Amino acid sequence: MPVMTMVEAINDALRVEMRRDPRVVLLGEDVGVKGGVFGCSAGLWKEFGGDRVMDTPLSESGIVGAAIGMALYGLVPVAEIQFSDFIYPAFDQIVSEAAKMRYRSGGEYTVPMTIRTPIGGGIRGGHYHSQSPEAYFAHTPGLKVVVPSTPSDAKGLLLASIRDPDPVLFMEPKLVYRTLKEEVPEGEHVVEIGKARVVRSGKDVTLIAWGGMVGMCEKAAAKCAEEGIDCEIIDVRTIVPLDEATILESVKKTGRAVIVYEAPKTGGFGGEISAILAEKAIEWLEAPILRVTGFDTPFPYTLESVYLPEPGRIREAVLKVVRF
Amino acid sequence: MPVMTMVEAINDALRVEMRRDPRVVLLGEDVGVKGGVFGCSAGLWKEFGGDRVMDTPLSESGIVGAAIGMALYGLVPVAEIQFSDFIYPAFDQIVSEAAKMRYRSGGEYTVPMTIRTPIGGGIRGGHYHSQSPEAYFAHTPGLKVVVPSTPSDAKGLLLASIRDPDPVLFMEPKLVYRTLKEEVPEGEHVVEIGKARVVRSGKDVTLIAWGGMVGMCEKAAAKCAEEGIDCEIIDVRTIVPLDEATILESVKKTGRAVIVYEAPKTGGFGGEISAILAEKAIEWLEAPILRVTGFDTPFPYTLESVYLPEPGRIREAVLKVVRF
Amino acid sequence: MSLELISVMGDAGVPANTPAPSLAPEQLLEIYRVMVLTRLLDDRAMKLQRQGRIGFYVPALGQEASHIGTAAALTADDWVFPSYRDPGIALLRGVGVVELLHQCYGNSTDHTLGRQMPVHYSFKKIRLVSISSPIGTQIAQAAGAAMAMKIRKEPHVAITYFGDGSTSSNDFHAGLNFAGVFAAPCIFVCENNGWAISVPLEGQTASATMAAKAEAYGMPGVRVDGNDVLAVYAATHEAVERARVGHGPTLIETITFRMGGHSSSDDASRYRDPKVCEIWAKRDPIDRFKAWLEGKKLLKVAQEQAIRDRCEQELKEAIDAAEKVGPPAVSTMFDDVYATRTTQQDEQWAELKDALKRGVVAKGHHGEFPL
Amino acid sequence: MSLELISVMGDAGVPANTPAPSLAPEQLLEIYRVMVLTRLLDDRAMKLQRQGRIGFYVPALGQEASHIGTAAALTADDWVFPSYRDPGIALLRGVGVVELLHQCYGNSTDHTLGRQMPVHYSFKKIRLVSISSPIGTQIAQAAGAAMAMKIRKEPHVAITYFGDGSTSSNDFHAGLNFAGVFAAPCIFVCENNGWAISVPLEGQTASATMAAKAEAYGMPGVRVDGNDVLAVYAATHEAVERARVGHGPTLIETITFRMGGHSSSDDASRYRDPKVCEIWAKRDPIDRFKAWLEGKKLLKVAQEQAIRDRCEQELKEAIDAAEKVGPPAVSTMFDDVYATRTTQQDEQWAELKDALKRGVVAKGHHGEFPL
Ligand SMILES: Cc1ncc(C[n+]2csc(CCOP(=O)(O)OP(=O)(O)O)c2C)c(N)n1
Ligand SMILES: Cc1ncc(C[n+]2csc(CCOP(=O)(O)OP(=O)(O)O)c2C)c(N)n1
Ligand SMILES: [Mg+2]
Ligand SMILES: [Mg+2]
Repeated sequence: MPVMTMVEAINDALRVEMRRDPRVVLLGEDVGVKGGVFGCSAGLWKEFGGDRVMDTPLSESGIVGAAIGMALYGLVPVAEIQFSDFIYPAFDQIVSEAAKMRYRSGGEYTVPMTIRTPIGGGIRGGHYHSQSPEAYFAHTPGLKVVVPSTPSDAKGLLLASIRDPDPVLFMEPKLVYRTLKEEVPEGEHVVEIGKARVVRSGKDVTLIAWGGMVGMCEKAAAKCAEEGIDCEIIDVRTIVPLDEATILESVKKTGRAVIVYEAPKTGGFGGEISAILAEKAIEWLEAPILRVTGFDTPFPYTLESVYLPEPGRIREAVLKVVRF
Repeated sequence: MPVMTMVEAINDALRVEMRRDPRVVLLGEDVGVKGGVFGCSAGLWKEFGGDRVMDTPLSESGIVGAAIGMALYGLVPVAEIQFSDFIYPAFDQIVSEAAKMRYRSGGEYTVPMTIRTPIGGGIRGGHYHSQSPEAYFAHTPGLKVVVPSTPSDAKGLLLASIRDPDPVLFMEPKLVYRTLKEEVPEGEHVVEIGKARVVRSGKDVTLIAWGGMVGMCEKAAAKCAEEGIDCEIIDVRTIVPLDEATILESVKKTGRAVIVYEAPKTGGFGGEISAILAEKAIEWLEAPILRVTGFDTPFPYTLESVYLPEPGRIREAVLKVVRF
Repeated sequence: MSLELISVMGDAGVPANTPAPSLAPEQLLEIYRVMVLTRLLDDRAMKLQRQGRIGFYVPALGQEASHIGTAAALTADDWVFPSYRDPGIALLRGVGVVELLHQCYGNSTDHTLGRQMPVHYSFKKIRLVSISSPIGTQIAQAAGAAMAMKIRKEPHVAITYFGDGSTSSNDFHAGLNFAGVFAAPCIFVCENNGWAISVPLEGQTASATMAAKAEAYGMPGVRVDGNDVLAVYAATHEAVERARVGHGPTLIETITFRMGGHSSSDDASRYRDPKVCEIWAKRDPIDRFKAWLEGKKLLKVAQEQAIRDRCEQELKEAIDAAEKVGPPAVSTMFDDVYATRTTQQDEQWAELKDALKRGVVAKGHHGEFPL
Repeated sequence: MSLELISVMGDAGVPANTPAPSLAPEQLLEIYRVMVLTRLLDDRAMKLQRQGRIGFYVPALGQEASHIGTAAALTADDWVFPSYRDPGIALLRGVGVVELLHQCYGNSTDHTLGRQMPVHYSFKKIRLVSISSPIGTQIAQAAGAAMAMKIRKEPHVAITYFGDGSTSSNDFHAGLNFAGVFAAPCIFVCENNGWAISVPLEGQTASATMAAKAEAYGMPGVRVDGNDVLAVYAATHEAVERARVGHGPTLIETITFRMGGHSSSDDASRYRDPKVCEIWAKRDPIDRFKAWLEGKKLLKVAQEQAIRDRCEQELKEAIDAAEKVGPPAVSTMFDDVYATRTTQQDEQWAELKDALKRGVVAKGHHGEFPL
């Protein structure tokens, strides 16, 4: 199997699917000739031409609005929003339109569209190139929200997202984009949406994370292992629909949960996971549910590395719940 | 003291503050000559003229963007978004700009702006005139989010919001707009932002709610009282900043919590409250933390009354935690 | 940019400047019938709303030519992205009044299952895309559908309708800009009825006309007498022909007037002088079309009465039918959010169903809905 | 809408058609100095970025006339809402290079405390509003500030800068529309440099020009040679005069060219032919202004060299100064989110501070930041 970065795996997924399904089109700012600012669509404009890989005007509302129209008409659009920090001008089209189209039309009109967008820190991008806005979208029935944490999952989940009959927001952690390499199956490789991944099994505490924070948890778990603490790590993978069963099973086993996410603590999606545990697993809990998160501030530029949850802070939380 | 509906109390607050502070201006769709589609600004255009009460073009992005510019320049704008369901075209200006201006300018530039907008069900408005999107905004550091549940609080909190040095999203529950009447102090009447209200004290279980759901909790509590269950009710009042202390104190006392909100369950702000309890009060909890909420669907038209949490469903949850 | 108002029938002050489109007599009469039916539906629906039999309504009164005349210039393969004030388009494309009324009643026969407020129709069978309340969103979607038609090399067009107020929206700008850049076969119809709820035209834009906005997107803009159904047809026909052969989009401004309130919730007398309506009443699009048809000897008095009678009958039967049907089952609330329900939805429905069955939810509230 | 290009100096193919503005020699030389300083800063900052000494940079290369010439037509009381490609405005208004560099280094002397990426300046003392990355947002804000000036009956103007790509944004539409409707004293400067990252002008709009978009908002639109600093000044001066006396907004399109990459992260050779830059190099705004000044005997060779030397010296000292300063204290991360910290923030900071003090966070990561 070829070894790929996440950027390469995404590029591969797009190519595989565009070759397979002529209805698939890409659109977005700089996705064509330039191949995307991160190179995720490199080479595709050349292979598939301007009718299937469209550089658009600078309007996220237009990109998503047009993609919805294309999807209604029968194409399978994959729209790129250059940074998730710039998705807000399209918020109305996503939340009011894409997410509600099937419902409001009695199932007649559907929007099988994927919106790809980079999220999170890792590139010294300050608060306008580092946000992790998954919680905004997770609170929007009708929308699916997928966040891969490895190259292989990125390919498999992206193929599943493009083929999904509902609109999917596919969020790509910049922290992983080029830092992690792994073997990625060639050609067909689909990872089912709605299934969490047990990254590491352990018995003392469950670490729950997604995207760039999965790697941080792995580092923390390695450190904890040295200290005799056995962490289980769950990569949520799809925020919506959420695989509650896998999370509940793990926490019922370990009795302890630490949830890790990059977004500001208040209102982050980890709160929802905690609430689910507090509703459905409270009898199994032997300690408070802790969250290791970004802070209740915009994402800073210079202080980025302090803002981002890292293994040290995660380990601290693990120690707290284990020693509780 | 005069008896007022919430609409009248809001109107009164606007008038009081516009008379007191010449920097206060109103802007929005139909807020002027018509006085707002719900009448909240009735009579103000006549009293203060078109320079201070501005009917704007149909653009929420323009309304909030212009209000930010006015605030930067030294005015104190109160913008109305006709329904919170239509706030999304302004999402970028709110989240990227108003909320981050003080931070990114090192405290030099501030946006003392209030955005008023009706939320929630109660008018048979279907999914585009009934949403409760407070969770989206609560996850946005730099923004305050206020939701009154009574006419008197509406006046007091609106005056506090307009005078607040930070941008405040002031969400008005349509369910209460004209249904609840109470005495409201004349003239000056400020209710501090950041303090929850104990609506009813009780010892068996804590009901936590805001906006239109506070009244539902009161009805449920009355019913429970007949059955010998003593509910404490907390009206959160300000979602951000959240008065954790009052909530924690209550739950530590009762050992049981039921959180009630209208928005879809997944990702709603009640999840955050539950997570706070699971982090800070787990030793005091004698039962799972339950949530009685809207469902994970868009808000329906015909089935509105089934979608909205009502006393029966709240009582069910109370019974569950009490009998746990 | 020519600001000349396209007119076929002429009007006080506006000379006719465009020949009548070549439409067969039966086509003309069919357009007339749909205009009358739309008018009668409008009138009855507003009454039903006042009687509390439906929850809400948006009158199209006075704008029948504007939306029906434009839509008449399309073929059945073309896609329509309407606004909430265009019920006649569905009727013209063959949907029965009864289907509109099921939707207005939000009952279980409504194929959108009572999920939206009245007048927010959706009919895939006639390529009429689900109408939503947020202003302007359909404009960018129509541009996207038209881009897809072009990508697929299909000779169809997308047409989208919106009001003067909607030209201020984000998606007006995005939609016209995308259509311009991609030379997409999209027809943008701005129904300029002078008002956006209580805000008059001059409060909406400082542009001399709405048609002039086309230049900003590199497309032709035309102004047409929106109460002259033949002028509206002619202008649209030309735009559609251009679009079909790859010459890109057009912005059509139909100058018309909102004779009623904004909706059943609105009282226009609070913000506008009713006298202005009197002027526009003289330009009534149905009266003018009737006079024109009569002048051409295409419509006789008896025939006109027969059309009206038929419409009234259809309407009466439709209301009777719609009122017979009960509300949708509660279980449908969880359908169609996703292609398949999530485990969270399954769980929520199971709990709700159980509570409803046991009757523990507040009395009188839910009794009326079947599970 | 006149599409004639306003030109003072003339250029190959473009005849001069506008008299030189009446500016005193010292004003002209000051503009020249700021243009040179901006150019030198640009050059050095791109090198600093490549050396890894600053994290990011956005070159203004080739656009010095466009943003400095427009800003020169303002008075100190006017408000500026710039984009990220306009560093010369701050310099022209008296901010020292060192202040810009502190920001680019994101150090503790940067009064915005290293919170934003480089070139996102904010200087309240010169009424230059905090620059953000999201495209277009400043346009609606400038319209609002101008509305406030009008409401307060103050004779100031707001000016806002944005690129050709930004004309596609929601807030371009909203901002110009609001300014038009409220006749606000706002100057909209579209710096048309031909590119939005990799997307060329024709991929952005089908409009013949950007200036033509003004008509859609009922305001005058003018096109000016953006590499002719005097033409740019003249066009802005006229617009400002109109605005000050209550005649409302103007859209100015400056035709210029982005000589460099979009930013330090971009490699333009991947999508555009470098040859096109050669043509524009001959239209270099500094060379042309220099030639003009020399022709008018307002600038001698020695004087020019002295200006450059002074700029180089200022730059060198500024870099030295900025590099001496350490990063901001970690505690500042929680400041200025709200006027006063929330209890949640207090708690988060207390925990973080404790962890940092105890050194339990991953090694090498945080050592560099003071608490
Ligand atoms: C984004 C958004 N903002 C506000 C509203 C509330 N609203 C509904 S219709 C309307 C006026 C629309 O005016 P216009 O576009 O002229 O259409 P008309 O009603 O005149 O047909 C407004 C403000 C809305 N539906 N969506
Ligand atoms: C809303 C938004 N979308 C996308 C981006 C990413 N982006 C940054 S600059 C830019 C191009 C801007 O082009 P233009 O307006 O012409 O300005 P120029 O860079 O040429 O000065 C893009 C797409 C952004 N910053 N904000
Ligand atoms: Mg209108
Ligand atoms: Mg540009």
